[in-house]
Amino acid sequence: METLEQIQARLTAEFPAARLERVANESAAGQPSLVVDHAHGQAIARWLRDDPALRLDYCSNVTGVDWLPLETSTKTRVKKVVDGVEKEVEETVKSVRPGYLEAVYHLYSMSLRHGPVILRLRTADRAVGAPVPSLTPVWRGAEFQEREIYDLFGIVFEGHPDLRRLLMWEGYQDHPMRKDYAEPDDYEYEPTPHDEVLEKAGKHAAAEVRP
Amino acid sequence: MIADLLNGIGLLLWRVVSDQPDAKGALLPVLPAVLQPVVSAVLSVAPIIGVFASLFALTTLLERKGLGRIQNRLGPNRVGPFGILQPAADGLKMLTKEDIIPRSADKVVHFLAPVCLAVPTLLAFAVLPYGRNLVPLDLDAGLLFFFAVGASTELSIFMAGWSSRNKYSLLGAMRAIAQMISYEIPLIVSSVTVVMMTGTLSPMHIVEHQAGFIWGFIPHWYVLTPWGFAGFVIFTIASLAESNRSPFDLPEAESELIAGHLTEYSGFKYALFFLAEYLGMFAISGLGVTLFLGGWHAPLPGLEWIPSFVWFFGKLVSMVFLFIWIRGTVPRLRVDQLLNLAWKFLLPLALINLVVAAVWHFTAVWTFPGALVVRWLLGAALIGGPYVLLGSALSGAKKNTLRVYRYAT
Amino acid sequence: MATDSPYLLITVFLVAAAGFALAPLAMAFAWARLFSPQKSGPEKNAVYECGLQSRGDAWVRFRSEYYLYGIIFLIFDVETIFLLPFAVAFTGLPVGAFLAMIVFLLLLVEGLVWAWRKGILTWA
Amino acid sequence: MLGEGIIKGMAETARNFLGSYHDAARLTTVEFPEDKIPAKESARNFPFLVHDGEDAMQGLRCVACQICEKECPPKCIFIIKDTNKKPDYVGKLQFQPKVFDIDVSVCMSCQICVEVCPFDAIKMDTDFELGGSDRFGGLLLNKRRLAKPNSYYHTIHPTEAAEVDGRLAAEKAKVEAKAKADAEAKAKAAAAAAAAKAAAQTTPPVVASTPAAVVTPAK
Amino acid sequence: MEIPFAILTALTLVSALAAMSLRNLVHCALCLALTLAGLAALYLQLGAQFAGFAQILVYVGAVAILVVFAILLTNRGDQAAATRAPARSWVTGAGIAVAVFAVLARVILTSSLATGHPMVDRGSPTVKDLGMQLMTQYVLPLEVIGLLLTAATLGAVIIALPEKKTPAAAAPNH
Amino acid sequence: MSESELLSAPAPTAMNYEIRPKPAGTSDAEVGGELLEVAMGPHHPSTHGVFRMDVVLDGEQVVKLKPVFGYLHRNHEKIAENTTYLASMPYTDRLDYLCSMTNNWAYALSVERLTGLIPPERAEYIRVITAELTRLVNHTCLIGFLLQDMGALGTPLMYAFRQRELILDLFESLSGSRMMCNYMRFGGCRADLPAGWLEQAAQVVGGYGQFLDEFQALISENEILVARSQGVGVLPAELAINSSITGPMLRASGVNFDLRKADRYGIYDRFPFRVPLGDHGDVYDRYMIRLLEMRESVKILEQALREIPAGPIIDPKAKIRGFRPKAGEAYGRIECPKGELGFYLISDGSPNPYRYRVRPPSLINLTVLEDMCLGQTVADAVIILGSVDIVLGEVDR
Amino acid sequence: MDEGLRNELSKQGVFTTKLTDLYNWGRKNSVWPLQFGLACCAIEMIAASMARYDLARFGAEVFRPSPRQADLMIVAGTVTKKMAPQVVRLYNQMPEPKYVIAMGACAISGGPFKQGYNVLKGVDRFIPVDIHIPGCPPRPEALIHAFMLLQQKIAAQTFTGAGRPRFLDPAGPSEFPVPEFGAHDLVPPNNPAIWRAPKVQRAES
Repeated sequence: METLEQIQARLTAEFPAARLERVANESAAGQPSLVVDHAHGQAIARWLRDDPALRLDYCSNVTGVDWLPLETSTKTRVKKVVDGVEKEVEETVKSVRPGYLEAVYHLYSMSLRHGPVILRLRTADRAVGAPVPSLTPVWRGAEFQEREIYDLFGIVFEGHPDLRRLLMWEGYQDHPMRKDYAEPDDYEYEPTPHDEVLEKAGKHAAAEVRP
Repeated sequence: MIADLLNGIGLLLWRVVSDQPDAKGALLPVLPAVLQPVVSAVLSVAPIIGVFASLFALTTLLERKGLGRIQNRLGPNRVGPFGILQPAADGLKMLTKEDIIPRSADKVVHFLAPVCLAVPTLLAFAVLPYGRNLVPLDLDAGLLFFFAVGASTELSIFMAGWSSRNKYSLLGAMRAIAQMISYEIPLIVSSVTVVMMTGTLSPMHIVEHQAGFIWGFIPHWYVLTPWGFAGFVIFTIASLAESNRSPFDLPEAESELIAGHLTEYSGFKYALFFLAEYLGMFAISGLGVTLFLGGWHAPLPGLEWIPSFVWFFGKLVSMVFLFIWIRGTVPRLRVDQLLNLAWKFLLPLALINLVVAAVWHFTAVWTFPGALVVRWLLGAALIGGPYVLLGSALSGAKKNTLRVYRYAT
Repeated sequence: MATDSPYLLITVFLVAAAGFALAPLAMAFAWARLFSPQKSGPEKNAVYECGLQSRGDAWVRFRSEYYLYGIIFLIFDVETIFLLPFAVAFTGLPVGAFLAMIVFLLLLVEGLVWAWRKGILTWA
Repeated sequence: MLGEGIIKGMAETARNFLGSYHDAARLTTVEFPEDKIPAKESARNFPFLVHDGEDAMQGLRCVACQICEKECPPKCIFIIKDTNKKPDYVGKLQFQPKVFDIDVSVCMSCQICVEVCPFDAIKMDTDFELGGSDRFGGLLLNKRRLAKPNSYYHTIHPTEAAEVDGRLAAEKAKVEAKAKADAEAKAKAAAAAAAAKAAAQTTPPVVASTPAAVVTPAK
Repeated sequence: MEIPFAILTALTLVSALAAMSLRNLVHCALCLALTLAGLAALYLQLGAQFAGFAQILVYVGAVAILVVFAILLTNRGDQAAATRAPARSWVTGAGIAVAVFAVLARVILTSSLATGHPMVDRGSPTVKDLGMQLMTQYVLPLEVIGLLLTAATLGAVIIALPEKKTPAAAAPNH
Repeated sequence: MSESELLSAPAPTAMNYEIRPKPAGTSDAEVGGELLEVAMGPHHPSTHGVFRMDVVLDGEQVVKLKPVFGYLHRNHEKIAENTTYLASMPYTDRLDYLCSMTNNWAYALSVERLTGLIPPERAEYIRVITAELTRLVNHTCLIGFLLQDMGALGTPLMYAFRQRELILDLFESLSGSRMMCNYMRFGGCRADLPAGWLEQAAQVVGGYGQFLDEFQALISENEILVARSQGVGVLPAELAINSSITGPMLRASGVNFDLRKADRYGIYDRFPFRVPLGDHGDVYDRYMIRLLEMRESVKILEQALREIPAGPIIDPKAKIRGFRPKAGEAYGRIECPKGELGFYLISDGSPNPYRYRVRPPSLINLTVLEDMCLGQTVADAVIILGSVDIVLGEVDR
Repeated sequence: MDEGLRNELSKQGVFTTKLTDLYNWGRKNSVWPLQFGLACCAIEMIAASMARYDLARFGAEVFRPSPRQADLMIVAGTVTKKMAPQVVRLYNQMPEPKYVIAMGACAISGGPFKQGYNVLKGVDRFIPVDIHIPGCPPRPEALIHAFMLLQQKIAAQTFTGAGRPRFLDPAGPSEFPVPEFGAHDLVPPNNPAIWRAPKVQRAES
């Protein structure tokens, strides 16, 4: 199979307006991925599916990821004039990468037996209801998985034929797979609580009179 | 007086056991004349209800144990010795269980349905000959009586399903009616062959016609003739369906309709359905025994000393065991296949069987040596051909075949 | 053996069977009255539907594929009514009478075959 | 397709029916309360705490390191350290648990506590008849209910227990040998210090270090 | 003889009335079945065994079912019977009733019962007698009945056949 | 459609939620009846757990079917993200609770992809053996349940479970637990085979062929089974591929795709097994493909039990505690008995995975449930669902 | 039946004509479970009714698919919040007398999944549980053991008086409130009428 760089090059040739970004992967698996912009998401997906060299007819895995805003601090040595003397000083630069939600698609080819090509669709921010284009019209296998992402992360897939909650009940308001989701406090009493459970139980217990 | 009474009872029992005629005659004269007809009727009715109710209890246990054995396990064996009290415990529990009637149900019909099912089912037992001299009611049109009361159970299943006002129940009830009406025709037509041969609708006379042995050892049962065998097979299949037994248990198809028409029944009403279903199975098996298996006749010449009712019940239990065995083996049909089987296979076959029976009858004039074998083969060919043709048409219409699979390496 | 009217026996049987069916129901009712109080409730007496609250009514205008079967059944049921007396008399009848019956049956079978060909006996 | 398949199937069920009367493979029922399927050697159900010697509380191998508590996936172990130390099998002073609770109504029998325990103190029991009507009283096992003697460990997991005992004995021997050498080397110098230490200690050393009599495994 | 007759008649009449007047159509059908069964019992009481049982087999076992099917097919289960029938059908109904009554009356009046001729008591006829008569004397009517039944099958099916059974709609769905 | 035809066929151009088969007789105006809305599940004998199908019926015919999930959604992914890598291993047992060994393997494989641990050869053999035994357990139980759905009262299921117990005995003596094995570790396996295990396994495997013969005799040629399942619930190959169907269900539709061949993960390239393929994609094919796959599994097992080498069972670099993969992500997948089971892990360098995702084959295989059921009867819907082979622990996670 | 029954009872040394014993005997020997599996434990529950363990020996293989005919609800597996209303409703729809066995860690307390947002922390928050079986999943033998415990419990129940079970008490509730789906959790999260958090202090052993 072509490498992701080659695919990206061909994609850029095919869709000059598309913004594509390659995401490296440091792990031993070394599977890099490609961030695709919303406007071309479906078109690129369709192209990937139908391109005779790729034939990525099989969308294996679709999932969401919640990326919290990330505060990174980098130390740089800068030259500064301190007390009139130019010195090299270490300085910490804090940068905050804004949070976003992401839908990740693992694509394979059943007919050519290669893969994966990993696509990522990112929302602009972590707001509930932030949209990305749905790829269900391209691969029907994404139908339930996108619904699940909508349910658990709150990403809205535009163009999904039947976007309802999949796992939680209708009327449920939270998106529990988000990193900042707070569970309902329903540990009234647990015999062997742990850390936060213990804390919760303690709060409940405080209300009751203990012998 | 009391001594006479006891004497009469003793004589009655003795006459029953020893196959003597007029068993009731032993007791009745002892009683005042006013009571005689009623007591006579009670003496016929009470044992039937008693015997079959206990047979029901026994059969549920045997079925559970038998299915257990088929499935490599023991089955109920803890309640009482060998689990023999299991039905008693079940019955006791059912009696004391709360009875829930759904709020939206049609309460009167809901209540009447099990009763309306149980009563005709029990009535069917009136005309079966249980032994040489044990026929509660020898009606000239006995067979017709049997079919008539059998036909009137169909509505009660509909009543059960419809009145529950439950979706599964309604589906189950519709299935039940369709199934029972469809299989009633093959059931009757397959019995008609026997009527043709015996020239009577009285079950007692039908059994009497099957007395004796061919060549001294082969019993003269109709199941051993080509038309009788075919008729018996059709009859058995149809009676499985009439009694809603697997593979025709669609009305209460557990995996599809929860419990079908029984879904909303609890407590003893449910038990009553259960009871009626088993009684229906006994009745129809009893009819099968009467029509095709020689009724109360012994299977071998030397065995006539055993009381005739033993043979009858032995054959009945064997039929019931066959039903259980089938239940332990086969999956369930789908409703369209069920109807196809009835209308496109069993009914034509049963009609053709009438012709086979007629041929058997008209060729009885043949007297050349080996005529019996020739007639037998002729009959077998006449019914076997259509069987193969209709059978292939039935499965071939949908191109149902065993398949060969290919492999990728 | 029953020289008296057969209907007496049937009547007694009918009564006994009804008693047999009703007696345990009465016992169960008495038990519930005396010891184990019936407890109904809105949820308990609601229609069962797989643990959910039932939506819609079960009593709908039911599309019954079975209706056509019902019609054909009726015809054949009537046919059996004629078949039975014929069968009883069969042994005393000449071949001609049998052929007459065959003609009668064939007429009905023709109806069946027609229905079959017409697809009436094909589900849905 | 004319009924042979059904007849074949019925022959098969008949074979099983008849076979159930003479063939053990066709009557596989083990009548539970009377007959029991022997527990496999590696079988696991809920954890227990191994103790050496007679006194369960004194002989617990657990040193309240709380690793199992931390690693337990469903978080069903709860430990409070006792500030009093007691000597372990090699005579080294170790913490002991003041509270050691396992909530078996939560435990998922995964054995990770056993895997992570560096002291061979927690092992898996094979007892499963723990059902009862008391959820909180009956299923929250405290230290006393959890403690079971090493001999019990040997009866349920003979091979593993023998291996553990061997390892512990070897370790102990090593430590003892080292201690002996140390003692010989520093005999004189250490004598005074040891005496002072012994005097300072509030609790007298308990001989809890000898492992229970080693039961030789069956195989 | 009198008391059973009275009971059966009462049962039949009451259930017939109920069949006409109950609000729920399925209840009506069930009552109709009871009426038919009561009629069968009356036949039996008159010694017509075959007719009585045949009545149960055909009417309770088949006709009642067909009626139930028809009701379910056309009505919701809990719907009350249709509102008052239009006046025209009342007229037709009354006309038919009168006609039927007239036929019955004529039959009864010309029967031996009314004409005072003594009944020939040949014992209750057995099914065998029926069969012999049917296959010898009444063979032609039998064949006509066969024809009639076939025609009835065709007619009923054609009427009941839903119009959707066009070839296009009946095409397989895969 | 043959394989070559399929592979040379042009890719479907527009997929097409819309090209669902139109139900026959959807009858708007016809004399027919009103539609009956029936919920099948969550408490229903044939939904294999707490699955629910909202079915709209016209008489007996299904005109609409919507699956409803979540009744067993027990937050596996969330829990896994809050706990260490190792602690998730026993939770994977409870995903597809019939096949804990393959779940373990899929997870271990993904973590190995993430970290570069390499299981030693003996561990790979043990993995193949346990995975194929799991496949036997799963397929055996599935056909038992399928026949139960078809109304065979218990007998096939009993025989299936009789055979399952033999394999569970093996699992128990290997891992300590019958169902929840929690046996594999990152870079190998937890415990070595106990003494005599291989012989016992060889005996069980040796008897499996006979069991399959008996099962075949019991039911495979049964006219009722054939009539019930042939031509029912047909799934065309194109739709199957586009809907990401995997496992026996895909192969029953004639697509030659088996991860054991396609990915050659573990040491599957050493086993010359064959992949049975169906031509009709109906319930009968799905049933038979599973039976045939079991025979192939028996062959793999016989070879593996013969060839298994001695040696260590875990990568010496593997750590039980304090396991922190470096930041990155990995997706690992294996052919579990139900299809492609994948684990997608994102590590941020901490002891807990940042994102932990299970690709559940049973859930995705249900995508086409409605397409297969439309126009069929209720009874068909039940067996079509049965033939999909779902386990709710995995569907809802 | 009476004769054999008496034999059976006398064999057990309980010769008695007391109604209570007969009643309890009938109940305890005919416990039909509801065919109701939730998760992993359901497989072991099925296994318990299969050939090797054969729950049928106790007459309990009659798994009824409809709650109307069932006596025993074996809550076998994780009860999620989405499923909890259905469980309670099914329990309500069973006729008295009825029993509940909470099989496995999840049913008792939420078990390993109790940290999950959609998992009910013990089915006894909504319905009264007779027997708890710990284990994940409990072995089939453990279920049979619990079943026998249930039988003992039934056998010990009195017919009148203060100790009588809830269903024999005319004042006892006929059904339990079904929780509803809220925006974040079930409403109410437990049924205070039957579930009291016990004030058990951790045993300082």
